[in-house]
Amino acid sequence: MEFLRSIGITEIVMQFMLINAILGLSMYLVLYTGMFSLANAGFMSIGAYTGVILTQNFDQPLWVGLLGGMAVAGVLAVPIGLPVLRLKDIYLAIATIGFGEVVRILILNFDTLAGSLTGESVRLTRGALGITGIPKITETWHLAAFLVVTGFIMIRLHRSRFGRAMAAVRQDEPAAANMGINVVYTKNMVFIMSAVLAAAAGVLKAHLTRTISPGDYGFDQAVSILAFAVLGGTSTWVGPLVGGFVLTALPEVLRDFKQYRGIVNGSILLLVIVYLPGGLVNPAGWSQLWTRLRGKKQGDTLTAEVS
Amino acid sequence: MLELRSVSRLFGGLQALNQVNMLVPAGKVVGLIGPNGAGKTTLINNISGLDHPTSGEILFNGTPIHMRPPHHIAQLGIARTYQNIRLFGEMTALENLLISQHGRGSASILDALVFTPRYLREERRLRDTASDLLERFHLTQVAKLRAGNLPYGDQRRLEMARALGTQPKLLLLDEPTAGMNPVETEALGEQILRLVREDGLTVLVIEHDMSLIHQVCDEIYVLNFGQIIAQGTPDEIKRNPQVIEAYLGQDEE
Amino acid sequence: MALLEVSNLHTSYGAIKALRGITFQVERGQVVSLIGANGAGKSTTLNSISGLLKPSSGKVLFNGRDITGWRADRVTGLGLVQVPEGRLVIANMSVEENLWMGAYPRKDRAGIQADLNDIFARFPRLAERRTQKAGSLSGGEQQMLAVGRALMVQPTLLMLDEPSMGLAPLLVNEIFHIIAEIKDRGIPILLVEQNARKALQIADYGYVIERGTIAYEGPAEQLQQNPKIISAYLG
Amino acid sequence: QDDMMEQPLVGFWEQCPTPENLPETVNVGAIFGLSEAVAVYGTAQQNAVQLAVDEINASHYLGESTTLVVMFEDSAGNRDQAIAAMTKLVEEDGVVAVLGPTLSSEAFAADPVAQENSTVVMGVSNTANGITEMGDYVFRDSLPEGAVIPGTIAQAAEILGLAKVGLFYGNDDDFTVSGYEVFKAALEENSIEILGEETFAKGDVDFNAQLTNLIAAEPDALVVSALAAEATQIILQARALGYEGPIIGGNGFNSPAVLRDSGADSEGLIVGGAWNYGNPNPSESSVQFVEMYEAAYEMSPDQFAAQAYTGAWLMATAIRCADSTDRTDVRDALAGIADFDSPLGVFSFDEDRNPVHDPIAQIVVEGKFQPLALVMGE
Amino acid sequence: MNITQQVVNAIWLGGVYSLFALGYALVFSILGVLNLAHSAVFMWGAFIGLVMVTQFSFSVWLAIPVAMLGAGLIGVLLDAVAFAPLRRRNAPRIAQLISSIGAAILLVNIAQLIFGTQPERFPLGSIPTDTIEGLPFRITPIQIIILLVSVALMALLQYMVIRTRAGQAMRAVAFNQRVASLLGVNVSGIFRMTFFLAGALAGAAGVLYGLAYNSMTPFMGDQVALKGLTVIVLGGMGNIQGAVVGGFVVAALEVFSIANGGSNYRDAFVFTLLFLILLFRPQGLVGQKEHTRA
Ligand SMILES: Nc1ncnc2c1ncn2[C@@H]1O[C@H](COP(=O)(O)OP(=O)(O)OP(=O)(O)O)[C@@H](O)[C@H]1O
Ligand SMILES: Nc1ncnc2c1ncn2[C@@H]1O[C@H](COP(=O)(O)OP(=O)(O)OP(=O)(O)O)[C@@H](O)[C@H]1O
Ligand SMILES: [Mg+2]
Ligand SMILES: [Mg+2]
Repeated sequence: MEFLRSIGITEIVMQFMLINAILGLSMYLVLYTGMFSLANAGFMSIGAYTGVILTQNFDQPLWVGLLGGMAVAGVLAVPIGLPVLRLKDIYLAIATIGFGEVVRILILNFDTLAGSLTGESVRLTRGALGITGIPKITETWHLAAFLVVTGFIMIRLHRSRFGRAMAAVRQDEPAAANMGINVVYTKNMVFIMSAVLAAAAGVLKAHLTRTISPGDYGFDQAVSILAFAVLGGTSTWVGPLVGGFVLTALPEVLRDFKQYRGIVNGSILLLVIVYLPGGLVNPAGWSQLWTRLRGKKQGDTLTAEVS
Repeated sequence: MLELRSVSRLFGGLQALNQVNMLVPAGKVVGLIGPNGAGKTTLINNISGLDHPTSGEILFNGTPIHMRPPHHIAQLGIARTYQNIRLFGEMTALENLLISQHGRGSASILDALVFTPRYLREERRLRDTASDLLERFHLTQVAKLRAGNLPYGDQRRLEMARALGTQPKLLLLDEPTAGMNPVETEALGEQILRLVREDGLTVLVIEHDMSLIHQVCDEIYVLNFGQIIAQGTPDEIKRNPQVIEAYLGQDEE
Repeated sequence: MALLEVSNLHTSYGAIKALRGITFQVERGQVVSLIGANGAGKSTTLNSISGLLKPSSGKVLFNGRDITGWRADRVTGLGLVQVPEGRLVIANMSVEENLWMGAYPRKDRAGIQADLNDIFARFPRLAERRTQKAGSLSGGEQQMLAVGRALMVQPTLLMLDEPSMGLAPLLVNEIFHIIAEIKDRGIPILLVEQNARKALQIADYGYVIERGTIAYEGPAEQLQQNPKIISAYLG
Repeated sequence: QDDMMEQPLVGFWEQCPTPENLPETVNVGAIFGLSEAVAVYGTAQQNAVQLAVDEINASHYLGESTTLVVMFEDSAGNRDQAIAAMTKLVEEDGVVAVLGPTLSSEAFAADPVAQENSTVVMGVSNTANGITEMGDYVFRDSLPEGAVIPGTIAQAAEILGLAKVGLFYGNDDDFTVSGYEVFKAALEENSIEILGEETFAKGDVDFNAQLTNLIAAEPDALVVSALAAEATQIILQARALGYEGPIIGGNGFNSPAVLRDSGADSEGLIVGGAWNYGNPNPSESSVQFVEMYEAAYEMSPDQFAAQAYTGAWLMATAIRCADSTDRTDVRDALAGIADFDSPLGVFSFDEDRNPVHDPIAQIVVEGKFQPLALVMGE
Repeated sequence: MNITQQVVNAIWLGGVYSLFALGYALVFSILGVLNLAHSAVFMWGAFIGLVMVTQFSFSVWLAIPVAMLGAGLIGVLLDAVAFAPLRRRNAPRIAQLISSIGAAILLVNIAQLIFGTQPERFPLGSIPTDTIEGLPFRITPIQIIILLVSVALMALLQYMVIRTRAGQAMRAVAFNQRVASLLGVNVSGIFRMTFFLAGALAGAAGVLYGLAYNSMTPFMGDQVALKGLTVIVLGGMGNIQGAVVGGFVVAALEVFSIANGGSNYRDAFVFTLLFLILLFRPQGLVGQKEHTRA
């Protein structure tokens, strides 16, 4: 603990690390099923706003806010997922970014919009200013407990029929369908689970940072969540967890670099991904790196196979 | 068992299947041959639900299946292999076989979460079936290896085993011996015949290797430009001048 | 000196040793056939020569020149051309564009055009589909295109990896006709085939690969008579 | 050496004697956005604070042997980082007080950390409503838009006889939205008709479509709430579209860069702000600040710099008057500062720890800022 | 409402969007990877142009090719540092996306160290800014120049990719690097060339953009990154005409949603359209369906 604090990892940083680990896992679920969805930031904002409105405007306890945020995101994931998950790769990524942007703009204009519909002055999302003065009621143990439960679910998922179906869908959708797997159902279920996790992270985080505004959940946040998962590695669920930890801690640990912080941060990101393309948690990657470092030659493919 | 009634499939302007009528009786091996691009793979895609006919009907044991999604069709008991191997390459051979039994299971995520007896029983059953299949297809040695790294021959066998994992009644094989030498081809033929004899399967097989066709088929359909141009026993087909002209060519041997 | 001399070639995929000392040669004007079971290492051999894979040891001499470990495009530039296994035509280019692409190392437009017409004459099926995207061709049509494309280079040595795979009998015959014709033009061929009988019929010399090494070799007629080879590969 | 540096003009010499009980170094934190897009403001703030600190130390403002050290932390315009930086400064580094953070949205997240630790935090650029309501340790020296804009509008309405205007603002940024709300209220107050409202988004560079709409309604003036980067573009593009009337802007337009970059097109620009580089009759301390800033950084200071510079002096003064590094003593001393001579003018805190000083309303005439009141006389 | 002027606004804005999207689309089409550092190269192009004008007293018109060259070289460097090593290792494409983020962070922070954070501009008078007289709408010479340049660059690029040998090689590499190398294509060389071209396009876009809006900071790329992405998807990924069509469609939609009083929902309109287009025509407006078969 003492050591962690001395390198800049205070309790609040640790709390952010835990939250970003949850976000990393929400990304992991979709990536593991072969869906390059960047909707998580959008669902995070839906969760955050729902949760905060429940705790602030309706005086509910945090756990009600949490469940409420998760439920709303989960329900909204259905009409979004059904049309959008037919898309693949970059198309899916962009469509989901589009979803995030539309959510952002709707939250931004919610009060005006609701005001003009109801004819009364509405003050719920409070536009660009966002909601401030949210009490800080999320505690470290909430986050840790949530993460432990999530981790357990991940482990069980991988040993279940559904988890195997997820992997099959990632590798070959038509072949999976011919095995009797309902591809549409699998993808949408995972999308919902991912949305629910992202929303939970949103609620918990909102009650940590005391203020939320639509700008927090834009393109940058979506890309960061992706980076947690990919830098950590998506071959096991531990990767995104570690990725979330590392990418959150890094800028804080590097504070002493002052104006060179960004350069060091960028270089580290670049070096890690270039030398460990499979992410930080990927034994095969480390052993390859080790052989390379020892200068052992092997029958390397000269030109990559891309198909 | 399987009946196709004037099935047609149009790709833009291209008539890939044109009024195809076909009957695959239970317990038989039916062969489907024809020049490259005749529409054979398209036909199998339509039966297995990856693609849907523009018009016409496909009946399986009397039930129309041509508009059903592929996983329904799989659960009804139709399994297939692919012209280009499509294993789940990043998974082990064993996992491939576990997945193949997906439609046969019913345990939900919740069952898995709290280890219900149903989940435990089902997992045990899946694993037992998988090891049976591994044994039958001589894959026990490689059960724990990544499917994508297996030698080609093992992959072909694994794909067949995986198709059987869905516990089908009808098996569709798309060029199962592509890339095999004659000796390996004959062994595969034996295996197909065993499936029919011992497991009571019905098989529809696409092949270009006429020796296999002769070895296993009870009846053959010949497709050309999306149309059935001939139908009959292997010997009839071998002598059919239209088939020789369009497909077989003059045997030079 | 042989046109292609391969000596003691070793290649591995990570920990898997696919080639454990392959030695063989191709003489000018000859068709040499490599046969072997699935996974024996035939494709790996071709890929290690053409530069798609980097051998860990051994030597490849082409025309007396050491080309071991060269990049694939430089090897192709020497006229040592490989038609890869599988249907690797460029999906989003038309048939005609694929053929033009085959002539990439060449600069003589007129000559290219002439060869193009020649190939369309030989494969009327391709001519019919000259503007269709190659990706929507059937398997066999794609294989035809791949062979046609390789001919566009005017190769000094052609390496074919299972050119008859997935082709209808009529076309298998056609492919072997083409191979014979290419041979008649004096272009040597290194032929990898599962259709071992046909391959040995057309070849001058043959090698049998088993688990990454050469198990047998000899003039093609001789191999065709060898009872071991008959029972293992010819059926 | 006897001839110490010239005594700075900024300061509070009379009220508090030279402190005696301060340790050798007094640590103060500063959280500014020093990377990412917010760095445009944050680096100016850092420059200005450093300038003030150098002066403070050279003049032994905190006593012969006491050095003021400012620990700068980057928040990158990011809330999480602002919270982390505040926690580090307040809980780990044990600073006496904190300046910043740059953005109001960061302040809402990070200031409670200081409040909980009974540590003074002073915003030097936070203009949103409700900042100081977060607690009695939260101060700011930046005038909220509400203190600047109504005066500007009232004066402009009178001089120009405004009857109808077009309103243009960024709708996804707390600063520009606050400005918009205040503008709108002030316009209504002065019974000026709003012909049309248009919005843009952060990072937009092209405003032609919105401006075309607004100009088509033939307003007497364009009223714009934007940050500096957009402000310049809006001026240039409005002029290119043939609009020749006055443009009225808030704090965002109040920057030397806007005037420099829009050149002749800025003619007729009316700006309300807390401080202006081009102020034709500035206070002595303001002149000195500009001179020193230009000498040190080879560029002209803007309002962000002036407020940050003043903030550093205010903080030093509070420490000097408290003669203690006890955080509560410093808070009390800070709250007691009144009639402080600063580049912003004569400065006091009100009971809510908000700044009190005269805002400026100016108009660009012949490429120079002139007091609006002066032009009114003509 | 002034319709003529709004049409002119839309065309002009479309030119700007297309110009930025061209290089983006080019790299995507060859690499199949989003190069999120493209906007950083764009920013460097603008600053190189600026330095040429302010430090070396180049004329603006000479600064453009120099900036193209400089940004092109940065593109090549980017490939060498962030992309080539991953290609060699057969890394998943998503890893390349992340490495491009790392590269973007680096490029922006280095620029911040060198150029500072205050907005920079081309000196007054280095470009003609007066509106052209005698037209029923208002437009400046620089606007016309940018439009012409983007259309010309698009035509040139399109010609190159479809007609020239190098262009064919690029398409072959885009399809499958192994096959391309067997056809005699120097794959690494093609990648370098592609990155050079894309960089040069970004450089041209950067300078022209800098001239048009005359305000440059190390963060100017952020403003166009997401927009550029929208544009290339709308038009059709990895498709040169797509970038141009997409640019004009996005611009038109933006301008006309504003013209009709919807400036609050402008981006919502754009993204909703994007959404619908993706659902019904995933290949984009101009793109062709992938012809790969089961
Ligand atoms: N998705 C598609 N879009 C357009 N055309 C298609 C599509 N799928 C198949 N085709 C065309 O339909 C025809 C039949 O193709 P199919 O794959 O069924 O042939 P096949 O009989 O299996 O041939 P092979 O023996 O070579 O595998 C071909 O000409 C092919 O080009
Ligand atoms: N990319 C790869 N990664 C790992 N192992 C591989 C890879 N490619 C081939 N192998 C292994 O190397 C060995 C030789 O394979 P190769 O493809 O050369 O065989 P082949 O003789 O061409 O067989 P086929 O008739 O199936 O084409 C096989 O055991 C195969 O499993
Ligand atoms: Mg087929
Ligand atoms: Mg092979």
